[in-house]
Amino acid sequence: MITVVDYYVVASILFAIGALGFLLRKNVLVMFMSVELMLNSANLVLVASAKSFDLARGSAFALVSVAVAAAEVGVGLAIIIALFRLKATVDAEEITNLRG
Amino acid sequence: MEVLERVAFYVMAVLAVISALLVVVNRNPVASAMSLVGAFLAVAGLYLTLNATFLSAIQVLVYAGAIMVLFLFVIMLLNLEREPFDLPGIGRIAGFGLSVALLFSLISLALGAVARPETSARGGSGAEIGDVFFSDYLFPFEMASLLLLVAMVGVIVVARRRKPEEEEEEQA
Amino acid sequence: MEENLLELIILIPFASVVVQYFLHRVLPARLAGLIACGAVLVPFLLTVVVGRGIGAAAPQVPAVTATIASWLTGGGLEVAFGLRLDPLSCAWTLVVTGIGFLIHVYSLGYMHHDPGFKRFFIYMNLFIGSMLALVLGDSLPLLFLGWEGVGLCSYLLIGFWFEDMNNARAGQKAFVVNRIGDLGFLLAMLMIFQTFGTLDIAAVTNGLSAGHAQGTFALGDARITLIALLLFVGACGKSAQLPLFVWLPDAMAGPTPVSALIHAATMVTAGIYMVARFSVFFALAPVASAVVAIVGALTAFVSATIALRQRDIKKVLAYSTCSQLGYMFLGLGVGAYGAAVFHVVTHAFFKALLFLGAGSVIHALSHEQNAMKMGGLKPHLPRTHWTFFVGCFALAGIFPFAGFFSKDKILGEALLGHGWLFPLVGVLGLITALMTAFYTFRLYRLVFTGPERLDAHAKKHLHESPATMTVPLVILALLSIGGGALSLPAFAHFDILGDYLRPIFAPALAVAGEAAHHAVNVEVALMLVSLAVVIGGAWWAWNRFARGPGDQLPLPQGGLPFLLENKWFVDEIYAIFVVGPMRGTALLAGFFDRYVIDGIVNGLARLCDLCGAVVRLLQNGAVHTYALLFIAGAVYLVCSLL
Amino acid sequence: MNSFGILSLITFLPLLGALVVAFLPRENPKVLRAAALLFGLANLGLSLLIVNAAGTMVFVERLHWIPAFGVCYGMAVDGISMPLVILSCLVVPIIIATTFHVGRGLKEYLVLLLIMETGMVGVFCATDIILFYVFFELTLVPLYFLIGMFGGVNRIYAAFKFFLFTAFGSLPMLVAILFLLYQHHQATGVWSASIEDLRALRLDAATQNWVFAGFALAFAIKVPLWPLHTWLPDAHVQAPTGGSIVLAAIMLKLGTYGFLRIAMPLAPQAAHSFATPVLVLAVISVIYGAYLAWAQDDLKKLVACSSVSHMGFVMLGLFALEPLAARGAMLQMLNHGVSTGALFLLVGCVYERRHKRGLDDFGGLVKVSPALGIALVITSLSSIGLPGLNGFVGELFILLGAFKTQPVFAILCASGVLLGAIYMLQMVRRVCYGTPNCEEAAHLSDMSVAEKFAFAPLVILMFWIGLAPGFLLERIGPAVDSILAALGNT
Repeated sequence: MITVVDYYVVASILFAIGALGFLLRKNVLVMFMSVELMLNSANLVLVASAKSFDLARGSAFALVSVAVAAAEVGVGLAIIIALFRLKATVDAEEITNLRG
Repeated sequence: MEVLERVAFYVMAVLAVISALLVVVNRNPVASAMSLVGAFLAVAGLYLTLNATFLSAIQVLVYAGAIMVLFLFVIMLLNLEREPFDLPGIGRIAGFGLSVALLFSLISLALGAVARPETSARGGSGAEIGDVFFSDYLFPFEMASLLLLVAMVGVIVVARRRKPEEEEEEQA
Repeated sequence: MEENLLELIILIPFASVVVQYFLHRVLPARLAGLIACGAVLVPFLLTVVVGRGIGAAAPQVPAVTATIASWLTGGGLEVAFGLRLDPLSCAWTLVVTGIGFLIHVYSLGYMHHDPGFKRFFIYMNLFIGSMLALVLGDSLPLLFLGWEGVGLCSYLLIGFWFEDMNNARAGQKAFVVNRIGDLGFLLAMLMIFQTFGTLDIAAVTNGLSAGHAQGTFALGDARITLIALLLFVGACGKSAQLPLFVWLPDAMAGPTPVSALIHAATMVTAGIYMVARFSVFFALAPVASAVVAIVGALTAFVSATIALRQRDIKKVLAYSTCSQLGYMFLGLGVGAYGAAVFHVVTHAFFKALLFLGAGSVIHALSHEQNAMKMGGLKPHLPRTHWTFFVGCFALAGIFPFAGFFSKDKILGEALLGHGWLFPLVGVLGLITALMTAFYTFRLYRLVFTGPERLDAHAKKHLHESPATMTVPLVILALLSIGGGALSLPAFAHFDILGDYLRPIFAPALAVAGEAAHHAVNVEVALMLVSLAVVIGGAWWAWNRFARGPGDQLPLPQGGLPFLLENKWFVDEIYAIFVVGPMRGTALLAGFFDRYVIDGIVNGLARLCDLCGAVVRLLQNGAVHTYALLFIAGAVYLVCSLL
Repeated sequence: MNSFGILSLITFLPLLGALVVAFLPRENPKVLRAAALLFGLANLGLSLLIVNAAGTMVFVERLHWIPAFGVCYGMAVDGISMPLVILSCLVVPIIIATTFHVGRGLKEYLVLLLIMETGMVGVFCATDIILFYVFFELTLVPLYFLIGMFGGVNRIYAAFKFFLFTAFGSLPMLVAILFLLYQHHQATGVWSASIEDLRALRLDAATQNWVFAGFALAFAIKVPLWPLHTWLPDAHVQAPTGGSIVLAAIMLKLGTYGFLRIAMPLAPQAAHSFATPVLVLAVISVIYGAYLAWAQDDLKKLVACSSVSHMGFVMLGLFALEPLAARGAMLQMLNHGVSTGALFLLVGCVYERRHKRGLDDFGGLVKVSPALGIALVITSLSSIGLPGLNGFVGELFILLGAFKTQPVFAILCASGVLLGAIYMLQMVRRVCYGTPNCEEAAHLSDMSVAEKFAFAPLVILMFWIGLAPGFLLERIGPAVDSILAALGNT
């Protein structure tokens, strides 16, 4: 029997992989993709949990989250483009303009 | 039926994990992006096993369709090359360790969860979600649309190419 | 009616100041001068009118009072601009306005060519007004107002020719040294208010007399003694007594009429006035009285010794003034209040005369002040000469000039007093009398007789002064001759001034016990002794300086003359032991503030900065670092949920 | 409950003026100045309407502001606030009338000044402690910008120092205020921030000590009491003339006013138990400030240090807890405002002409520019407490009163009178007397008509307070007496 716990485990693994990607990769784009992975895992937990309560509502939450993610990706990619114009690189370790 | 469900879940789960790993491991950004599509599709499949059919469709449309296309466009636009390999530094080792720690702590947290009976009154069909959105959650729904609008404007402003004279002005 | 006239006495000079100040562009100089003179003459006449009525006024101390306006009220304090003309203040007012008028007239001539002519008369009238506030004020704050007001005028007039920084410095010195005394006065005022709950002078002195009668204040009461001593500190500052006399000689930097009016005849006697006014306090405080007598005698002696060696004509007179003021305090200290006041009056006559005479000489010699560069002026300045000559006799105290009577009264009271102290200070006074006669005639000889030692520059414009200057000299000379008649020795039974002042000093004398009447022959013998001493001194100097300075020095070279030449090094002692340490403290405070207190303040700021710098290392701009910390936090959170 | 009234008008008219000036074109300085001056003078005229406030609070206004916590918009004046309000309204037009060399920033300068006026008047009128706090802090911001934007070479340092010092004091005060509100709620079950209500609280001694300490820190920094004074010379030296005048004439009074109006009545027992330590600091301020002034070679710094000394005197008057001394303290606040304000005005005048401020950069000023020199002499004399001028009256009252309750401190402070004469007179001597020290010093223009007109009211005040303080005493007296009575002064 597949229970919600199984979904949690999968989501956990996805989340950890996302974190791994964010921490290890230097390419801003790939880091950004890792963030999307983590978002997806969170959504998965949301929907899996909703099965025990009200799936329609849970899906609605997840949908809003998807909308936010879409907006975020748009803005994030725009910033990456602008940054690339400025620094001609997408290496996160070279982009340290905001240091104190 | 039971078995089928089980098989579907495991296939999708393994697919998702493998694709996710590929995203992280691939040094070519395009390959990473393609692996990400795989991961998104696998998650969509997982949604299907949860009966969240509408969400699953949206996942395919928005993530695998729109967002990934956006990523690919940007990758092409920036004309990125393969990321060169370099030896792991202290930061990376620590990052790897932390991720592993995160993995184990999350899994143990997940395993500790109690599975409640699946007693959802409503399903995840488009009609049911529509009901929710156009009654209780009208305001968040409208806000989401507003957010997308604002993001759109923002993206245009941030990413557009400035005219030389504008740039001079900004620098002054 | 009398009240209104009394108000006018003090308001006229102030009104004149205001008029002259605001119309100084419009008024012609001559008119301004006349207004100024009138503003002193009218109060004099008014005082004569009002003062005549005092005698019959009341059984107690006869007085006319008036209140111009309220001043400080509230919180249990009630002080008005109240005036009180009683015999003591009347005597002073007459001297101030009378001599003041003569000196104003004299100044018309003396300051004639000075560009600051109008300014001079504004200051002078302001001074007269302040001095009148001092003597007529019925409360301590008003007395203090006058006290500081005259100090201010003195400051302004000493620094009248302020282009020369030395003059400005002398003015500042006068003000600051006076302020030391004023601090004593102020503290005395505080103590009086605390003790008596009022600042009205009459109420305070009556309260003390009554308190003594009821046994509240015993003879020698510590509190009263302290008040008396503090008052005397104030008097020391204003009246240039040891150790605060250093400012007076420097004050000669001002125009000579100022020296005559302020630094000889009137302002410097304010201390005497105050002690006389509060005579009951001193009578009840034998210790304070003794201090007054000793300080007076020492000042008289020390200043006289310095005067022996001075070359500047005005400096000689300045030290002489200190010395004579010392006499007056000596008189106050031994309880001869009436005699002290008498000496104030006669001293005002002859010292004003001498200063004005000196001014006339200086004027004639185009501002030459060094007596060593004078000599043989007798034929050139006839009127100045004979009036100065009269002044010398009066100052030396030779019968029958005014100085003789007043000085002798003081010396008599001292020498014949009881105990060991009074005769001791009396002897000191006698020695001073000898020196006084000596330096007076030394000065006369140096200036008017012997060979001419003038600079060519001074000689060119040598001329007798105009009538505006000589007429006041003549009047003052007459007063110096006949002034002694105001208060003849006891056996002559003719004592106008003494009788007039008797009600004022009655309470004090009642406390201290009426001075014993001495046998006529004792008094006469004493007079002869002192006269002999004085004439001896005069004779010595007369012969010694017959032909100018000669070897210039009446005493052999050596330690003592060197000491006298340098005025006992008092200024230097002050510089090293008072001014230096205070200035040092100031610099130290500046250093402390800058480096210690501000150091701590800036140090704290720097500490915060340092903490910031350490924490700032975390914000290195690298996303990975932030993510690492972030995920570490997430791990921690998750683990804590387990 | 009265609604909006005259006090609000006086408080907010300058703000309106600031708004108007902000919208005028910056190209025409004359119009800017004229508009600001108009508002300043109109406000001065209005402020004269409250001149009869005496023993009790009048012109009361009260509107709910934050009802949940009993916070009101409460305004009223009595004999203590009235003179300070009028002085604030007087000082601002004087500054505007004499401001010429600011340059392009004139508009901002005027706007900041007018905002400043709103803050200052508001502090003195507020009867609600939260409102008081708001206005108290409001004064900080414009002055910070005045110093930071228009100051001398080291202005940023000075502005920061000033701001941090005062903000450092304000926070404990806010805590104390909130604590008091809470205590009042605990005691009565009703929220109220009215000073009147809070005065009725009966706190135990230890609590009072903490409350008092919280307030005292804020106010002592403003006064400023030694050793919290070092921001003052820096702020004064760097501030533009107008800033210095406002700072000296009004801002420092916020500290002493706060002690009298807030700290002492709200913690009466603590006021008694803290009297000795505060007086020790006051005496140190008087003497140390005087010595400090003596050590200075810069005109502005000298005057600033003399402020420390004079304000120490005011503190002596306040903490002697005696009716005469309290009257004296109030008078001395005004006197210091008038005299030191005038001194800064004059220093500003000379600085504009000579662009130097050293004591030895002048010489013979009385001869070179007589009106300026005479004004400086008169003001200095007023500052050292010459009888007949204003300084004396205040000092005498303080000393007479303080000598009754605190004789030792009174005697020590009296010696400050002596030191005052020393440093002031040597300043006058070096600047006004002698001969000009250099060619530039020999050709300084005299006071302009505008400067004379601006200065005249201050001189008139010096003589008026010095010769006829009765008018003020009648109004101040009952007000301070009622506060002292509430302190249970026996």
